[in-house]
Amino acid sequence: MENTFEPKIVAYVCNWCTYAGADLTGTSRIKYAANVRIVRFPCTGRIDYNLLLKALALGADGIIVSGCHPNDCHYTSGNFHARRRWIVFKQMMEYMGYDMRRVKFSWVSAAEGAKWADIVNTTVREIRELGPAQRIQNEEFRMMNSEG
Amino acid sequence: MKSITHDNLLKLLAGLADEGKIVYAPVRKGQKVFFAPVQNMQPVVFDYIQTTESPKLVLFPRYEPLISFEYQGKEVKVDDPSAAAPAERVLFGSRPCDAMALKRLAEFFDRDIPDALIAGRQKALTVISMSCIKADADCFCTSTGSSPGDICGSDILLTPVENNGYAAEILTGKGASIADRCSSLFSEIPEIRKEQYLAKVEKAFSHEEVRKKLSHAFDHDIWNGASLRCIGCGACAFVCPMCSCFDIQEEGTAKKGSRVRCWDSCGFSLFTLHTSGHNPRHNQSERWRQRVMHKFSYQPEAAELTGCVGCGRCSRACPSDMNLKEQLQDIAANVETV
Amino acid sequence: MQALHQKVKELLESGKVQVVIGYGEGSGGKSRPVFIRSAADAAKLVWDDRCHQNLAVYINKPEIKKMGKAAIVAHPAAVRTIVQMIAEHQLSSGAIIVLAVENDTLEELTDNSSLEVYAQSHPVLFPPFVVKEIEDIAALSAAERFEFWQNELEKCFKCYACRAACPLCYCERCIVECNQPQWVSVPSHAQGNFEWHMNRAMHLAGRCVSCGSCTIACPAGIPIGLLTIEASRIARTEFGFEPGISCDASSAMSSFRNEDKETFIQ
Amino acid sequence: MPSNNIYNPYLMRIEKITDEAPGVKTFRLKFTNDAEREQFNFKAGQFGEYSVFGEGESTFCIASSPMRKEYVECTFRQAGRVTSALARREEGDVIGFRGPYGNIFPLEEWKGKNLLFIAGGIALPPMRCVIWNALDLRDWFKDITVVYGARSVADLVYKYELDEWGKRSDMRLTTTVDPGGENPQWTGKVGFVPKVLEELAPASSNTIAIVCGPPVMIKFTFPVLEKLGFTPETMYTTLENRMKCGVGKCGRCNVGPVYVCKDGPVFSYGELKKLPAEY
Amino acid sequence: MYTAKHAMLYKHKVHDAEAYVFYMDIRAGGKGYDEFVRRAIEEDSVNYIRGRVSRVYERNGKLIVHGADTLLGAQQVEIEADMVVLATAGISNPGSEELAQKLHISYDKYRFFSEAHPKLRPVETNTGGIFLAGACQSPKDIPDTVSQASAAASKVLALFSRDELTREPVIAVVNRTAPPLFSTCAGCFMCETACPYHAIEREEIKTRDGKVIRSVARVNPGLCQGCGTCVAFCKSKSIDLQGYSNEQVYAEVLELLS
Repeated sequence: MENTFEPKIVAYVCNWCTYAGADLTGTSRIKYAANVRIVRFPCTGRIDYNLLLKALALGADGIIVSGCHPNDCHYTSGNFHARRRWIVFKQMMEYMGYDMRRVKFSWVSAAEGAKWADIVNTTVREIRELGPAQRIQNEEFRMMNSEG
Repeated sequence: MKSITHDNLLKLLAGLADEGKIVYAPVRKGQKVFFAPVQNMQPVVFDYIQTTESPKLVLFPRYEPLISFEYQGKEVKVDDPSAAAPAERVLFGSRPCDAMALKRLAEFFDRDIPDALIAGRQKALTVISMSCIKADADCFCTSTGSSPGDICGSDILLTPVENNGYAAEILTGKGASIADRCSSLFSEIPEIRKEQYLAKVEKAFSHEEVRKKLSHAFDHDIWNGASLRCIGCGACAFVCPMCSCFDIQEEGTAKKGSRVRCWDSCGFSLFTLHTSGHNPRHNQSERWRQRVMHKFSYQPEAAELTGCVGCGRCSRACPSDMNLKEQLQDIAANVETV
Repeated sequence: MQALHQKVKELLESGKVQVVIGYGEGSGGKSRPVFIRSAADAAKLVWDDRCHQNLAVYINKPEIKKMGKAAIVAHPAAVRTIVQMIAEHQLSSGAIIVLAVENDTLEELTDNSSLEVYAQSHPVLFPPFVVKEIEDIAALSAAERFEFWQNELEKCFKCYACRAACPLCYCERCIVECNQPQWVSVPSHAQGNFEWHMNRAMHLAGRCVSCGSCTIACPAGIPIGLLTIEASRIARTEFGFEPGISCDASSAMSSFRNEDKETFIQ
Repeated sequence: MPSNNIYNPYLMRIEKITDEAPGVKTFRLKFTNDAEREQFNFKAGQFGEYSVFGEGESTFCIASSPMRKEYVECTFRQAGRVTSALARREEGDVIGFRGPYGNIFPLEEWKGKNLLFIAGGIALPPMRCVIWNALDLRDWFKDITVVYGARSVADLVYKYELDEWGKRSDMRLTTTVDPGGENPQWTGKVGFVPKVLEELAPASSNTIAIVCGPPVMIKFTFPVLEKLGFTPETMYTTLENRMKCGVGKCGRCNVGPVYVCKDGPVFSYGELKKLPAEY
Repeated sequence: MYTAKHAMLYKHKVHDAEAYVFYMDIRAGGKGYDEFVRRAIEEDSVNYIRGRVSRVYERNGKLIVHGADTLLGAQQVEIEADMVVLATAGISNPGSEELAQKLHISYDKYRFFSEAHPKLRPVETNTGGIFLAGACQSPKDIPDTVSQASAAASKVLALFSRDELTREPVIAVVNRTAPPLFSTCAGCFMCETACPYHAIEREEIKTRDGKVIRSVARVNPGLCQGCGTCVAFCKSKSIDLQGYSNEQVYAEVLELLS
């Protein structure tokens, strides 16, 4: 059967590395899946884990979070702080049973246009296989309000 | 007088669920007992003194949409959920105090400007209560106008008697319609004195007396002492069958969503905070006083509606052992009568 | 207990403190927090295995601060909490006299270094059932864990007793009260509850001293303490960070090491 | 309401937006449904719940006169989530409105008396409704005096109406700004409202004083009025407690036995004195 | 370069001595530098041998340097030397890492301090108000050091010559709310340690009579570079980044997914 599921993927990227890298992907005419909606931040350090939660709640099937390689941060250490946050966030989400294959973290520098395309394409392919996200369905809430 | 055996009671409930009614019954979740909709009666429990969460959620759910909306260009389309007829619900296993609380809660929402959502649910609700044969130290229903076998608010009141059976009092038309439809499950027994089976709950104070004393106790020292250990969580209000404070919030995306009513508590510091930064009830002692005064003085003064039925849930739920019964006894004993 | 009464009597009589935050006899065989203000009431204090609540939650309560200098009866977890509060600038050093109690021992701790020494030498031990719960959850598959937490959190009606009972949840305006934007959905539905508990865990990562007060406080009986315990476990294993043993301001989440593990990052 | 669901708002179209002062706007709202407009009635002192769908509801009084039935006006200062969202609306947008709620200024009872209005800052809007109402029923009353103060000249709201009121011969208007808030063109007084009031010393006999303003202004104004001979029963104010439902259910505005939204917001000083000071 | 200088000085002092320099590449970039090396070779007869040294050992009180001359077809060379000087690379000061962390400036993997931009901002660091000059940034000779120092000094003077500082508008701000709270900041100062630029300061909120009510964070707008790490870190959401505010970013996500 043909797989017609087109996942909605949100990418939270930093301005200096990955956003520039994604730009390079375009100027290098490398094609990649059109499922990604990019949100630009000054730095990965700015990316609040709540934005990841909200994106999942609002219907994203996958998330890519990407920034500068360690030591390359435009702001010295924003990505190191971000990395700590991701480590805890990822493991906490897994502890609560969430399928973290849907959330990709990566370092893509301004020179890695091809890597960006690759990450997007792999993510889209993997999430297409996983199918739509297991949303924490309020309808499934089997108590009082399940009746609507 | 009618009676029903345990097995037949389960059959009765299962039958109601099969009819398409939503049957709420006490079920165990972890260590605690909650009311939840049940399809089959297997998980229903009977050996509890009081459920953790009160059955107020059948009238006044934890959250419910008040309206839903969708932007269509510059226009907005609003849908009113009260237009749909509420589902028929049966509440089983509420205690007499709970049944009274539901009745008072419905009255509260109905006064002055009636709340159609709550009234609609009240109309479609049948309450099958269970008298208390056990009570604990936190129970004080007899001090607030209820009692372990009180009939107020119930459509059918069951009292456990010998031989795994229940004496059934059919109290209202709604109760009678169920009893009539399932008459084969009931049997006739001679009148019994149900008091002999009921738990004994000593009267701890008189709510009339407390009400009188509270009317001039606003500035009394008693509030400062008692509220010191209150940490300002909302546990008491959220388990209370009569606490009716709520918040209105928006849910959804930028284009479509709903306006939702959710439970709230007067014990939260931000409950009364003005945008200007002014907070009429700035300290926890003021908020604790508000909770007690509201239930035992303000509401009785304004609407002859005592805001407490003595179920004792708040005392059981409180993480820092604020004991409402003790506080009221304290008021009855230590606040001077003018 | 006698030593505790004696100590408290001394402290109040000498005027060194004006109030002692401790445990007293509560209703129905429970213990409850009490605030002893006169030496004559010192005997009202109790200390036994019913005394679980983390009393550090009262230290900064305005009504209690107004009473003057305080001493506090603290079990090992509460001592750690106090150390962590000092590290997070919620308490200045020497502002409170800590009466550290464990089993039959009583120590008076007044300065940062003695608090640190005590905290480091008195680990917080989980009761066996908590250890078992932790192990049980670890043994579950991802899907089972999802089911487990969905079932548990469905009981949550967002009374925020967990927040109120936690001495390290001291923000005057919690993230749930922030509505521009509304980070945490207010209704207590699955999404709202998930967001709230996730936020609580993330906020306490590397800060939770595992006192268990939140679990005790939860009226719905959700083992919510497991979430913050897990968050702190992650901080411990990943960053080697143990909260509540150093009064110096540093935290697992606001610091970093170059060699933090990043195997999951592409 | 459009249905018997008390939380279901009327849909109102923003017909006109007026910038009053920094962060302060006035909306003129029109019912999108003619039948609803026909049957809509309110009285001076009442308020409504104005809502931006997706952002929430906010409480302000109805600032227009009940005698002008074709529209409803409200004035608000941008402060929280809802007022910020309202401020972003444009003319032609649709917002929600629930109301009218609350009690009223007893204008009928005040027939034949002098009226003294004292307002501070953003508290003129609740007063504007009753001032216009009184001016529309001008022959009911004797002297009408308005004392209005704001922090600075820029913060005065309804500037165009203040001019109009100042020119009218059948009322007396005194405007004042706090010291330091004046500008070279300012012709009004300089000083805090209670002090200006003391200087004006309006006669208290057969006069009703209606005070509206920030809590601190009210706190200092009532004693001045008492000194001038006003009795608690002749002094009125409107309370502005935090509200959500507007219909006496949600519990926020509960002060003693009253719900400000349902039993208020208009209270005489005499009534207020009987309530616990939790407003 | 410095090897040429050492060899030349040596030849000037000890006229009849021989100086050998084993090299692979001569790095003598800069005005007159190549001429300087040529002078050492040609005028002062320093023997430059292109090739690596394979062995140094002692024999009869002399140091025998065994190497190859790759320009002569990898011919084996053996030199009896009285002294062998190892011309090592310039490395950073051992304390530079600690200093950089203290100053919250970035540094490279060799612990040399990084400039904000190699071409456009060569003497500035990413941290406002901290400038670089000399070998802390990379090994440097005197003219480069002097010119960089002059540049740094003029940057500082340019900074001081203005009454007001011009900044990018993207900076973090700690909220201020109505009294009695004044700010929702809880004063945990975790942002202080997280900030790469030391831009978080403590501000005491005082009553009119000078009593401190509470201590809250404040962002120094002159130092903040707008990375937003503090924003994501703040538990009570009391800091926001102008231009990338919580509300703006959330609205963006909301719009993307609705």
